[in-house]
Amino acid sequence: MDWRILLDIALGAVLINNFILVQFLGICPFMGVSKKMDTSIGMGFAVIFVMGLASALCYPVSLLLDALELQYMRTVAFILVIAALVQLVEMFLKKAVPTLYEALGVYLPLITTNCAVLGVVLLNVQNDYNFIESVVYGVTGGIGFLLAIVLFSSIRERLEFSDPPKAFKGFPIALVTAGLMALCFMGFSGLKIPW
Amino acid sequence: MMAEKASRTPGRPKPDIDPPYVLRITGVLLGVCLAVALLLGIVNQVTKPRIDAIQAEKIRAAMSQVLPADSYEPLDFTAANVTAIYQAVSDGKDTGWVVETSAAGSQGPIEMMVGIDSEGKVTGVSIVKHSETPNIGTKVVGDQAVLDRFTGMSLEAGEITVNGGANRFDGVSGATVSSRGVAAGVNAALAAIGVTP
Amino acid sequence: MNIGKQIKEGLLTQNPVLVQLLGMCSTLAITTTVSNGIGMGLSVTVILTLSNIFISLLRKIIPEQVRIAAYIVVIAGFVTMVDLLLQAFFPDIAESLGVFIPLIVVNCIILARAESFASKSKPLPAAIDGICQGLGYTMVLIVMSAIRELLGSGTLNGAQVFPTEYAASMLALPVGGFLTLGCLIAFMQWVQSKAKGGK
Amino acid sequence: MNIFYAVLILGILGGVFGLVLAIASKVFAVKSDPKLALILDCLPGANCGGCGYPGCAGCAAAILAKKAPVNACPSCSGLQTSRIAAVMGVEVKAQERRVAFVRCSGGSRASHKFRKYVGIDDCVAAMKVAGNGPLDCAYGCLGLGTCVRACKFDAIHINEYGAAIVDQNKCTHCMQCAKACPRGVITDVPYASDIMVPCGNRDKGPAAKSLCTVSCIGCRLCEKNCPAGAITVTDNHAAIDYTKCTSCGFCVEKCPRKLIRDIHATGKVEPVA
Repeated sequence: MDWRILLDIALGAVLINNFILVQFLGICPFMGVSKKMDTSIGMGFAVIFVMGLASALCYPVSLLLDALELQYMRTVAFILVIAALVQLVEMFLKKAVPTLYEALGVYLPLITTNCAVLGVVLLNVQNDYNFIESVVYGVTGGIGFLLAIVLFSSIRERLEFSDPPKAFKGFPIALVTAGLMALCFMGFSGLKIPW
Repeated sequence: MMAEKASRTPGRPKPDIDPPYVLRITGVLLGVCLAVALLLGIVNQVTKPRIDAIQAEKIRAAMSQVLPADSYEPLDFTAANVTAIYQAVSDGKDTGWVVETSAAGSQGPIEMMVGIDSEGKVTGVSIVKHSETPNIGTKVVGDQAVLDRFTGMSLEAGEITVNGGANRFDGVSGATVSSRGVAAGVNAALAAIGVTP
Repeated sequence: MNIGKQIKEGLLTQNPVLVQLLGMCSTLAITTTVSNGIGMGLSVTVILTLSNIFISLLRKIIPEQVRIAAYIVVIAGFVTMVDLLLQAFFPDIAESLGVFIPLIVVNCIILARAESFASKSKPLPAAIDGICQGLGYTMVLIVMSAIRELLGSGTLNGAQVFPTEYAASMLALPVGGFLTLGCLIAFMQWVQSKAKGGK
Repeated sequence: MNIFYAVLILGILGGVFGLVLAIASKVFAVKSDPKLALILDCLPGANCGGCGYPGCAGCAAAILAKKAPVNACPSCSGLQTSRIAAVMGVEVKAQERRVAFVRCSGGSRASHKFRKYVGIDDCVAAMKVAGNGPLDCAYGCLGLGTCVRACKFDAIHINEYGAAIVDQNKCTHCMQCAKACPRGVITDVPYASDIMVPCGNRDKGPAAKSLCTVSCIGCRLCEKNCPAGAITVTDNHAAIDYTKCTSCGFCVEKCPRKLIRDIHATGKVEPVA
């Protein structure tokens, strides 16, 4: 496998087409969980795990579906795989890391509907990546998610003590900050890969 | 039977997997999936012919728009990111080809029809499917005037390049990625035919 | 189960986008033109109501361990069905809405409402809740797409209001979506604080 | 044919994942003693940390494992504690209810080093400014609301004069506000006792007078006039021994600064006028 292509995909997923700040997928948990840094990190790793495994598992499924011309079944089958994965992660966290499980709360099941996870799987099919490329895209997509959510939650923790106009306290100021971060990430779109 | 298979290494206490519990859960999920799959299958069965008809109609309209002809016979071919090539025939003579290609736009692939006359010149470009951002990408893919500027271009002076180079096509400012996407599609079509005036 | 409370909740106090901050992915991505906003809002309302009813019917059968998987399969099934039916019988609507329908599967509102409300209540209140939340969502989409289309590209529902050269095309980008949504929620909070302060 | 394949594939996927989830739910089942859930129900569930354990779940586990006494949760009402005792089959010692109390009521009446403190509105941050805080008085309440944010029961607020005040009915004595306050202005007092000294100043008379118009100057009048001998003035500050205090109110009349007061006189804890 030509590692340059893999690096190209990886760089694309983390910086150039970051799932949250450039492609705007998976914003609900991004806004919901990023109040505290540790839940954000926990959420970030859970998403990396789910995205990586989902890309790996959905690849054979998409091959099977294409072979039988069941393209219309694609969304349902992929979302089933993702949901089962998230349910597994939920059970595992409940047993192994109960504090993180409590902290993530309702946002853990929301990873299933996280547009980024289904997005990465559908993009894998759209760009018809092979198995390794789609797994790399999934994992680096998750790393991009982690990068964005950690950066954002560090800013948000400081926002608690700043005094924006009274109406802007809470979510509005966070949304405006996210907008400005998205603006900065647009700068990466000009990034040229030297080879 | 199910319970034994899932027993763990002797060291760990064997979790009490009583088969009825496992069966109930598996059964429910299985049932839901089967029901949904059946429903989808039926709906698809009902809608498939209509969708194919509409899709074919759309392709026909796009083809006749780029290269009017009586009939189009699909040809077999080997070419990069080209989905289909049709031989355009009007009153018995081959008057050129219609090539269906797709190229990467800014938000996703752009599928287009490129009409090429027998000398290898572009007779027209029309977009079948795109997901470009409205008001930015659509300034290229949605605006027929911009697409008509491709008419008459060919590979005679080398590959079509956007905003520069010998075979110049000046794209829409602010939507360079989309312009490059369409240009790449046209290049692929011309290369697939391989005829240069 | 009084309907008045649910309607008020759906539109104002528990508005899915402004208060619960759900369904943001589609809100930011597609509210660039009013027609998109209305189309997306209505299709979400239809699918949300259907899936709420179906899930509240199934709530007793589906055990705790597979609840997410089962719910999301039901939602995805509905979405694909609506997509296929639209493409077959209403091609022009499908033309403008084509790319958004698959997005609805990952719209957080539907699973969030299913998980928090529909799975705990009888079909009728679940249906009403679906309609109210859907209308609340559509209202926000229309307001946001009106603002973004007017300021972003100078047109309103296609009609040219002022020449596009003067428009801030950045608003058409999702970056503008963040800012518009932020200001919208700020305005809502200001109104609520004024109402509380005023009373 | 097409439908058959569709049903087949999704069926297989559904079945396989159903199986995996079922087995996983058993393997990952969190072994929990039913009593734990019972105890957890009795706890307020605010995870305030007053009991010293990580949240209510931690406290319940500690009570279950007999590491913590049945009344480990300070925020539990008598009824809740007795219910936990019933679950654990232990007799509970009667315990007198205590609540938090702010030993300062100055706020705007206290003299400030500079006209208005503009910075991060948090007492801990303000303490880092100009020699522990914008107030001249070293014992006074800064009124920037760290305690309000720390309290999970919405029982403490900043009153109109800019000093913190406790709503005794809501207060569950978890004392998170006292832990959060960088100046240690908040102590705990019995819920039942009425007479309080809402000031914590230890400076000598004239200094205390210049620092704040409602401060205790240590004039000992209350100490001399208390029939029960409940008040002792130690380093210029009147301290009440609540076990001896009979709430007779002599000290309230005698106090020249109108500081000692019966906080339950108007039914609710009122700020010093």
